[in-house]
Amino acid sequence: MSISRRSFLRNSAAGGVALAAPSLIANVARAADGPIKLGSLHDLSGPLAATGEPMVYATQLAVKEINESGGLLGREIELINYDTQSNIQLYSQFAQQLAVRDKVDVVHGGITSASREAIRPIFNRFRTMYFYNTLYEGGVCDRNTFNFGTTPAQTVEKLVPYAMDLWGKKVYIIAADYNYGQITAKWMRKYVEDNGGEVLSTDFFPLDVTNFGPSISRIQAAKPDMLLSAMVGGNHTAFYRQWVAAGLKDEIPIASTTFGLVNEPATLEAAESNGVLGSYGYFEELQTPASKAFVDAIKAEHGDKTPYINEPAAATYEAVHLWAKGVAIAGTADRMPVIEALETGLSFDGPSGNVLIDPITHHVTRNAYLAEVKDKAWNVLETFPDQQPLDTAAVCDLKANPNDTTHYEIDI
Amino acid sequence: MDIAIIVGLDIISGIASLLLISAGLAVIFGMMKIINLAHGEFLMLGAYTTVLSVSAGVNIWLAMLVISPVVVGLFGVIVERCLIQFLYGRLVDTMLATWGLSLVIVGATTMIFGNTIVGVASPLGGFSVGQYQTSLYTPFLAVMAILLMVLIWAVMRFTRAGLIARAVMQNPEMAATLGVNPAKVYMATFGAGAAISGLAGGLLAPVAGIVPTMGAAYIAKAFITVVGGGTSILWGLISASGLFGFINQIAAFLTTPVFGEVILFISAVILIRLLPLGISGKFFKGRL
Amino acid sequence: MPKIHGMTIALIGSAIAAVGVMIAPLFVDLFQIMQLTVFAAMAILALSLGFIWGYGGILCFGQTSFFGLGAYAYAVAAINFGDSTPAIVLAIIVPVIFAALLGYFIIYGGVSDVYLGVITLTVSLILLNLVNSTAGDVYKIGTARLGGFNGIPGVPTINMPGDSSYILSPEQAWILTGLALIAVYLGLRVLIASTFGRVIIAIRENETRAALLGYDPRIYKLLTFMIGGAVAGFAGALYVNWGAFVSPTIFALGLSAQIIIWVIIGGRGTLVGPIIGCLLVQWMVTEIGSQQTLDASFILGAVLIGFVLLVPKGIAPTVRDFVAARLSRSNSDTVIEDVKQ
Amino acid sequence: MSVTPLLETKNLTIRFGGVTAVNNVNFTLREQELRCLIGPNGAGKSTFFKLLTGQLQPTEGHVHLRGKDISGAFPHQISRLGVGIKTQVPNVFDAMTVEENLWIAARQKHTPIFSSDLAEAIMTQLRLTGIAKREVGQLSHGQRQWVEIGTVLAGEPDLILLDEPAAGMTHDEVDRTAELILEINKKRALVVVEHDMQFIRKIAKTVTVLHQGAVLIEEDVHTALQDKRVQDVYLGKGLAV
Repeated sequence: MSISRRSFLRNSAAGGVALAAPSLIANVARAADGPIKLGSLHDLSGPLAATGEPMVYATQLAVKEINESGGLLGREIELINYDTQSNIQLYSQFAQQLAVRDKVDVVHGGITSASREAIRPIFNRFRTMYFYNTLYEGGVCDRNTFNFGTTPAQTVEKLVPYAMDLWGKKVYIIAADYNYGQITAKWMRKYVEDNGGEVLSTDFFPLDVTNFGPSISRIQAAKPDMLLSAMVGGNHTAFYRQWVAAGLKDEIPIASTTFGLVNEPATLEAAESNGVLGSYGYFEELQTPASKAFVDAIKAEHGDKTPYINEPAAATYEAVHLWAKGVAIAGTADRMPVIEALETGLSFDGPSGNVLIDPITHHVTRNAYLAEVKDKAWNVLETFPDQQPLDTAAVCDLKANPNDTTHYEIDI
Repeated sequence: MDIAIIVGLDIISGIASLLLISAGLAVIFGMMKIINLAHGEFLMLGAYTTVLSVSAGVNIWLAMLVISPVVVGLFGVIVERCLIQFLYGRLVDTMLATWGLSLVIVGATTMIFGNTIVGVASPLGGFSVGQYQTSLYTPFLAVMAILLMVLIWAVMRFTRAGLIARAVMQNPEMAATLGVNPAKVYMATFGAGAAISGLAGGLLAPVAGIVPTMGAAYIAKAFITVVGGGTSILWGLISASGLFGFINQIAAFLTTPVFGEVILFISAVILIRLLPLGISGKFFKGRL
Repeated sequence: MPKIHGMTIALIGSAIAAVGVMIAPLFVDLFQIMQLTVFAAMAILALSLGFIWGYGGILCFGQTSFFGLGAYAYAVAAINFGDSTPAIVLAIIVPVIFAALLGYFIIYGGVSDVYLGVITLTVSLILLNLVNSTAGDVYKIGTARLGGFNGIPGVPTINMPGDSSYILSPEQAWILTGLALIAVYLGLRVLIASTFGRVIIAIRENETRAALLGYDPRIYKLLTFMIGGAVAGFAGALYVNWGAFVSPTIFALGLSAQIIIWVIIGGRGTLVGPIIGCLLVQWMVTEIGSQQTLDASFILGAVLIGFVLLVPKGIAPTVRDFVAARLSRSNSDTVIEDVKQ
Repeated sequence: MSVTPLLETKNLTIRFGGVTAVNNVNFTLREQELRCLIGPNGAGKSTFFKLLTGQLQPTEGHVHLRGKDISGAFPHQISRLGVGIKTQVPNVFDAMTVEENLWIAARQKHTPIFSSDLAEAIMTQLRLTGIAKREVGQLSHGQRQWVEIGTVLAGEPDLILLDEPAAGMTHDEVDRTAELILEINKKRALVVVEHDMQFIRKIAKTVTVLHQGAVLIEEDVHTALQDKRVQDVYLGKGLAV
């Protein structure tokens, strides 16, 4: 797998010579032959590296597969990958580098919503197609952007009623104190109330909180039947450990939309994580042939060092393949034809099942899975096929407003 | 009533964890008047040492209480010899060098062990106070914090090393004329500070999220606590941890963790404004 | 006392640099122009700390507070007014007011040294926490949603004063930012050569003596702190203008530490030093991100350690001393004068 | 009836914890008077100076300058009222040149150009012209003392406090310092703290002896130095009451 550092094809004609050059530079000067270029922007160092690493591996695998099967339109795909070092400024810098200097045909990347919002306008400005493949709060409405991760309507909607049937109606919500956590918490509340339950309280935690003692006491004081969690990141893992250490795991069970994203089932003791319910668009443990092949291929490449292969990894893999399919159908890697090809409702059978592009929202209809942690791994209990991105669909119609680029906060 | 006990326990645990995460930094700041910005990474190394020892089959208590402090203490001595000793008297340069060191440690740990690592479970169960449950590990941490304070006090008060340490704290030049070799004292101090951080890291291992970047969550709080306390190692540390831990936990319980965090910071700002040399600069001048 | 040699060199150098800024778009490609733009904005931030720390002796660990406030003030104002000119003015005024309040609180309270550092650092962490928790639609100023952790996307970039429909092209934004850097440099340079500058250096050297000579150290320090806040806020506005985006990580510990690193690597007590340090570190961080052989943090950390050990004074003073030594050997009458540390 | 004295302290007292460093001192100085202040180590001389210049705040009592109560004022305010001090440990701007040190001191009251001229004149008077461009941090202790005296003169104060001006100086330098003090005294009042009795004899008319923070005696120089109590204090004997 070659990771090219940067383009050596410097196109001198496109270097903005005139001082009064128009601010929107149409990215037309791409070489018609030579490789098709795919840019990748993920954090490979710093706190977000644990999420970024499997996404890069999945990208590399997809590119390798396409190249080994003869490339795209007879051309090879060149992967240009930058480490954004968990630093927003570097997202902007490398996004400009990919769009303006490397002149890539497409970019896959971005992990947090903040990083996506930093780079999305850059790709719009420089007319570079963009795929965002992490699960997120929903609401991005942008014809230049395709969102492959699940949104709350796809997973929370399944998780909440399932858990409430199992455990009871009184729910306590804990979530990371940023947009994803806050919006997910709103969806949790909605689905709890839709299913006749009651939310006792909602607590938000900054990402650097490490001592959860007082919050655990508050939760106990409220006496919920269950806990819904959207906690995020390495520090928040401590919540589960302190929860278990207090002996509460068997008293008040937990369902989560984020537990397991950075490998919690494997890094926690079985006793600490058994019985936690989670819902994602993909689990490494899925036993379908496509899933097994995907996991085996990554493990073959990275051996013991392979991280947990999570939904963002699968979504990235599927996104790269679907983009390639769009290019093949369009007969060119140029942006608009590929977007139009994808908007015909292309689909791809990936490790998570069938993934279908929704032309109205540029999100995907995909399977959702519900699983329970058992002995340091996920045990997939339920499959909910073909979940539509209904949350974003409530606010976004790119057919009617093709020039919309808003990130909507969905009113619930 | 039960809730009062539980909240009381939370406050004690908040204070104890501030004490533990700040103690190593306080020893180094109090004795050497330098700020070790790789302190968070020393904690992380302590946690990693415990985790790796346990997965290699070592008893968890042995790993936490012996192996972690020894390993990180030795690491501290190496760091002092190879880096810190060239920078004495240069507070800011030391901060930069130790910031660089922290990045190196995070990077090296990631390259060697990856982004995640299998943790260790809490070796103690929970217990009930009325209808509330809490972890036995919480009071255990508090006991360890108290023992650590007593240990530091006893060493400073009764041993020859402690006497020398106090002399160096008061007046390094004077101590040098009495035949004490400050270089050795500093090396030992840095090693001891690192060992304490290693111990704290080991103790946190069962209740913390263990990732290479975990140190970042602790360094700011430890830094603020130590500076808020001032240069008297023991009393400054105890008073600042007590004050900040109390305010933080009460606010977090009554309102939200965000507010708990913000109010901790605000009280630190006000405290330093009122006592520009830290608490101990005002009330415990010249004491341990 | 006038510093003829140093000031002349600074003026000539600035003039050359200004010409370089103007003609750069003819020689380098668009991406490099944009990269240079953000580097220049950051270099202005470096200058702000280089000034208050190197000359005023105020070690502020939270210079990001002013940078971030400037950035947010610009973003909010630009979204509300749809015109960048008042937004830039606000990006300077808001941090200055904040610096005045905070500076009064700290400096008139007699807080100094590492204690001052901790207060400023803590204040930046408070801002980080507060801005982070402004997700949700109730947190908006006028039409601008603060957006919490996700930040504010799509911030209008700089337009020609008086014509909000004429948006500057990337090349023009670069020329603006590059010239702004030179202007800030020269402005601070002149300020340092003035009586005010002499006095703040005197206060840095010996606060007691300055007070015993009749200078009130507090007001001078406060003014220095406020000027630093203004420059940092201005840098924040230019930074937002570059990325059209601002998020709360702008207040985080990482950036605070980086600013200090720029100044130390470049050299304290000079103005060229922080600029050099900033450009060098930024360039290095970017280069590191283009490779995946070694962990980025590892490389950056190792370089920092190497610098502290091998070039303790920083680049600019080391080069200056070297040149001065060479010159005095060849011509003992020539004196390269600069403000000494 | 009487003219307002230049400086007057009333019951001036400062305590640090249990220690009374300056105890109920009533001290009066006329315009253009030259007074020597002596006393063994720890007698409170430097602390007394710090109280006069606002570096310390009195626990009790007051300081009046030309009848104006200045107790509690900041050092820079007192300085602007015309009080200059050379401290015991030289307080100078190390990273600046001699010339710059004097210029900054003069600049507080004067225009830049006049300040340069004044600095020039003082350097000539103090024989510092040869080292005008040297950084003060690189100079010897004696030279730094001269620079500090220069900065005090450049502030053109009416009252100059000199804390051990002859300490660490060679014999010749001590003589020159004595001459200089007498020269300065033609225009300005001085209070000089010194241990060197030879030096005191050269310059003093009236001396005030401090002991354990309090005024022991205030006499003309010969009477004072022969006083039994003063000799006992200097020899370290307890004070016979």
